[in-house]
Amino acid sequence: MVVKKTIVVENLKYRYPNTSKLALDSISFSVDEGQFVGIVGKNLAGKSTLCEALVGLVPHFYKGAYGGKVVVDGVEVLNSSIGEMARHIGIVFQNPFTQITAAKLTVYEEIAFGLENLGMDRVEMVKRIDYVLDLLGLYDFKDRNPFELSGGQMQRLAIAGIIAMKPTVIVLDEPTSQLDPQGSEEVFKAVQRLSKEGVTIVMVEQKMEKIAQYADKVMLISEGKMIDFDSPQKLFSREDLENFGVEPPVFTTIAKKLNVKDETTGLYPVTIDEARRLFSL
Amino acid sequence: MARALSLYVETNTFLQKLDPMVKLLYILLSILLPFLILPYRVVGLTFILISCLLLLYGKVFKKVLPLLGFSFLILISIVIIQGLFMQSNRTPAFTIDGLTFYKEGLLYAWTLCIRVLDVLLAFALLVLTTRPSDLIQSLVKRGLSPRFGYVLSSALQIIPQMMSEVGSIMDAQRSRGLETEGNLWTRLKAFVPLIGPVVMSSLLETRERAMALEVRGFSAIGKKTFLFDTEMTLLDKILEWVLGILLLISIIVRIVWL
Amino acid sequence: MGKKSMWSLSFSTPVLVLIPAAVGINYVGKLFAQLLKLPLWLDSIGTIIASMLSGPIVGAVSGAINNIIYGLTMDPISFVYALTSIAIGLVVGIMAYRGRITTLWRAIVVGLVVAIVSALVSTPLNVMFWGGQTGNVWGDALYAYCIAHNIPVWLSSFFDEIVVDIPDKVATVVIAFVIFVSLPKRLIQMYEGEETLERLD
Amino acid sequence: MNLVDVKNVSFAYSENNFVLQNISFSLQKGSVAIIGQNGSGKTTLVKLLKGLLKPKVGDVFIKGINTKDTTAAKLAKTVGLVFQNPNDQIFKNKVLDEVMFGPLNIGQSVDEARENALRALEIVSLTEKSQENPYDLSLSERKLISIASILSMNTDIVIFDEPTIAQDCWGKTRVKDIVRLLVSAGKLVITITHDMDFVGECFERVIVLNKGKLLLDGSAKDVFSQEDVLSAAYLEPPYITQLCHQLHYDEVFLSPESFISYYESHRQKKETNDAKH
Repeated sequence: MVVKKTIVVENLKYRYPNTSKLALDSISFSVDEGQFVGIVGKNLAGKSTLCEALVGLVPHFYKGAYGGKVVVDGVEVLNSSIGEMARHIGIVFQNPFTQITAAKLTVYEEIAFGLENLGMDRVEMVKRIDYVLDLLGLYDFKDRNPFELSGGQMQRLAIAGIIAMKPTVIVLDEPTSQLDPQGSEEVFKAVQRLSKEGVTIVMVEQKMEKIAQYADKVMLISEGKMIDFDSPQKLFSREDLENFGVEPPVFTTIAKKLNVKDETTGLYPVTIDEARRLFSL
Repeated sequence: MARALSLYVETNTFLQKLDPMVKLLYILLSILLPFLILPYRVVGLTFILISCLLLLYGKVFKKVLPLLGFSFLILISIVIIQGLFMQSNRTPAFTIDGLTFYKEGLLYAWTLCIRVLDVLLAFALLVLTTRPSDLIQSLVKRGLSPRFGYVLSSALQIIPQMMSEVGSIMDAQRSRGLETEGNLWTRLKAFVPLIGPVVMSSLLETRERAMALEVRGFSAIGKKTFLFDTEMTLLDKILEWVLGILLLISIIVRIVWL
Repeated sequence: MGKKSMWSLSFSTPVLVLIPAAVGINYVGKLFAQLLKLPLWLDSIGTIIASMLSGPIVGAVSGAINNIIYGLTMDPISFVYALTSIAIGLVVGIMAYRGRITTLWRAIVVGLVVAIVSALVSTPLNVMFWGGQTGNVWGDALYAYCIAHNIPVWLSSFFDEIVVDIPDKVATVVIAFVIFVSLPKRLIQMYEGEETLERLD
Repeated sequence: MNLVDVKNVSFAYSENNFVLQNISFSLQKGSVAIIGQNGSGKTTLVKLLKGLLKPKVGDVFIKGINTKDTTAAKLAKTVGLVFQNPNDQIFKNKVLDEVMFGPLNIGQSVDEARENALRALEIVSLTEKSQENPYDLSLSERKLISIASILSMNTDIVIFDEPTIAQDCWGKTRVKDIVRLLVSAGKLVITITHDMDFVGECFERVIVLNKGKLLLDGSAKDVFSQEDVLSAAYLEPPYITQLCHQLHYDEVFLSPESFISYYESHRQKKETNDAKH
C-alpha cells in the first residue's frame, strides 16, 4: 500500500524582507499522512519560519524572497491564498492570548469564526463545533468568554478553532512554551488525541521528553538548514546534538554520560520507559 | 476578570428584542425632528418624554442616571454662566446674593438642556438595551464591511484585556523603584514607564493576531455566513417603515414650508 | 519599494488589528493619567501612534472608532466628538508622512498644531451642545470671564477649549513620539510600504 | 537577623476570602523554591514579600523592617522581583537603558548604574546585545533582560516568578547558572515555579503551598521524597526523581549529576560482585 504524502517540501529557500541572510536554506523533506513530526533546534534556527512556510504565511503574509516548492495535501502553497490553505493546513502559535480573535463573546462562537469566514452552511457548522468541543474537552466551557479561560484552555480553544476547519495537517509552533505543566499536559493530551484521529501533526517544541514520547519522527534544524530528520531514538542519540543547541531528553543525557545503550539497536534511551528498562541494575 | 465593555442590561423586555436598526432610526429622528419641525423646545421635550417612558418600560431607567452625571454638571454650569453673562441678556429674571439672572440666558440654557437630554436619552435607549455584538452584526448584515465589524467587536474585548494589565505594570515598575506618588513632575515622569510596556506589547501582539486571523480565513473571498442569524420580526419591519416615513414626511414638510 | 500612498484605503489585516490596539492604548493612557492624578487627559496616544505608523486614514479611523466605543460604553455624547478625533488622526498622519515628527522640538510643534486643529473642530460642537463650554473648570472660568467682557461666544469658546488642549495635546504628542522612536524596526516595517515577492530560483 | 520573616500571615483580596492562611517561615541567604498548584497562593505570597501587598493578619519583615511601614519603591533597594512577563516592564529602546532604569531609580549615579547594568548583562550573557532594541529580541532573551534589570540593582534578596517559562534550552541553562551564582554570592534567591526539574537542580529548600496553606517546608530532597503528599497537591517530582522511583531505588536524586554518580558507584559494585562470583 502506498502511503499518501501530506507534505512535500522541495529545495525550499526563503529570505525575510529587508534582511540579507536566508532564513530557510535548501530544505527538502516529506511527511506521510497521519505522522507526528517534532521539530527541534535553537532559537532563531528557522523553526517558526518553516512552520509559516507550510501554512502559506511565508510568503503570502511576509513577502520577501522565496524559492522552491511546498505542497500540502496536494496544493502548492505559493499558488494558493492563506485563506484557501486553511482548508488543508492550520497553525497554532506560542501565545494563547493573541490567537483569540477577540471578536466573539463565547467559546462556541469563537470556534465558528473560521467557519463563518469560509461561508459554511449553518447545520454543518454546528455539527463541527460540537465535534471539536468534545474532541478537545471544551464542552463545559462552551458558553464562557474566551478571555476567561486558563492558558491551557485558551490554547486548546485555538486548536479547536483550527481543527473545526478540518485541515489534514496541523502545525503547532511551541504551543506549550508559555504554559505551566498542567496547561502543557492538557495541550499534549489534546494533540495526542488529534494524532489518533489521523491528523498529520508538525510540532515545534522545547520539551524534548515530550517530543521523544509522542513524535514518530524528529527534524533537527540549525541556521535555516535541515540537519537531520529521523526517529527520536536515532536523532537524540547523535553525539553532536549539543553543537546545534539542542539538549536531548534528560534520560538520554544520563545514558550518554554512563554509556548505557540498547544492545540490539545501539541507541540511547529517550523515554522514561526505555530508561527504566536499560538502567535497572 | 474583565469582560467585554458594554452598558447593555439584560431585562428581556420587548426593547431588548427590537432590531438595533429601529433604535438607530429612532436616534436619527430624535436628533433631526426638533430641527425640522419647530418649535424646537416642544418637539424636543416630546422626544425626551417618549425616551423616558421607553427607558422605564425597558426597566433600564435607573442606569440612565450615571450616564447623565457628567453632562448634568456642565448643564448646571451652563445655566449659571449663560443666565449671568450671555451677551444678549436684557430682561432680569431674579437676583440671588446680588447676582442677577436674565431671562434670555436662562431660556438659551433651557434650550441647550433640552438638546443635550434629547440626544443623550435617545442614545441611552440604544446602548442600554442593545448588546454591542448584536448592533455590529446588524450593521454588517446591512452592508458594513465585516472587516470593520471585526474592528469594532474586537476593540470592545481587547480594551478590558489591556486595562487589566495596568495593575501588573504598576507593580513591575514600582518593584524597580519607580515612584508613582509625589509632586506633579514625579508623577508625570512615571507616565512613560507605565504606558510604554502597554504600547510595545500590544503593538507587538498585532503581528501574531493578524497571522492567527489570516489562517482562519479572515481574508477569504466569498460570502460569509453567520452562526446565529436572527431574522427581523414583522414588528421590526413595520417600525422601521413607520419611523422612516415619519422622517421623510417631516423633511418634505420642512422644505415645503420654507 | 516605495512608501505606500498616504491616502491608501486598503486595510490589511495587520492594520485592522492595529486599530483596536490603538483604541486600547487611548483607554489605558487615560486610566494611567487618572491613577497618577495628572491634570491631563492623555487619551489619544494610541490614535497618534496609529497615524504615525500607518498614515492619516488609519489614524482617523482609529479616532472615530475610539469615540464610537466610548459612546457605546461610557458617554453617548462622545459620539459627536468623533469629529475631533478624526481631525487629530488626519493631522498627525499627514505631518508624520511629510516627515515632520523627527525630533522632540518638532513633536512639540506638531502638538501645538494638533491642539489648534482639535480646538477648531471642537468649538462648533461645544457651542451647539454646551453653549460653548467644555466642562473643564479652568477653561469654563476663562469662558465666563470672556463672555462677561463681551468677547464673542465663538472666540470665548475657542479660548476655553485651547487652554485645555495645548498642554494636553503637546504632552500627548511628545509621549507618543518618545514611544514611537522606541518601536522595534520589524514592527514599523510591517506597517509601512508594500513589499513585493521576489523569486529565488 | 533573618533576611525574611513571615509571621502568622493571612491575606484576602476580598472580605474573608483568604488566599493565604496563617503562613510562617524565616529565610536566610541561600535558595528557596515556593511551589504549588495554580491558585495555591504563590503569587500573592511573593507580592507580600515585595511589599506590593500588605498582610491582613500577621507581619512580614524584610531585614527586620515591617513591610507595613514602607513602600514597594523603597523596598526596591533590598528586594528585587523579576516578574513572569517581561513585556509588563520593558519600555526603553535600548537594552542597556532598560537595565539601568532600576539602579537610577534607587539613586545610583549614571556611571554606577551603567557599571552595574553591564555587569548584570554579562551575567545573563547578553552583553553583545546591549545596544539593541529589547523588542527586536526573542521572548526568552527579553526574559533574561528583565532578570538583568533586577540584578543590576544589586539587592540582597532576588525573587523570580516562573523564570523558566518561555525559555529555550540555552535560556534555561542561563537561569540555572544565575541562581547558582547569586547563591554563591551570599544572596537569598526565592523562586515560584512549576518547573520541578529546575527546583531539583538549583534549590536547597522547598516550600509547598496548597490552597493557601503551608503544606511542606524542608530540604528539596525531603520534600520530593514525599510523593504521596505532592500528588495530593497535584505536583510531580522531577523526571530524574520519577525514574528513581520507577527503578525502586531506596534513595532519591534530584539532578542528573547525582543520579550518574550513584549509578556509577553501584555499577562498579555490581561489576566487582559479578567478578567475585
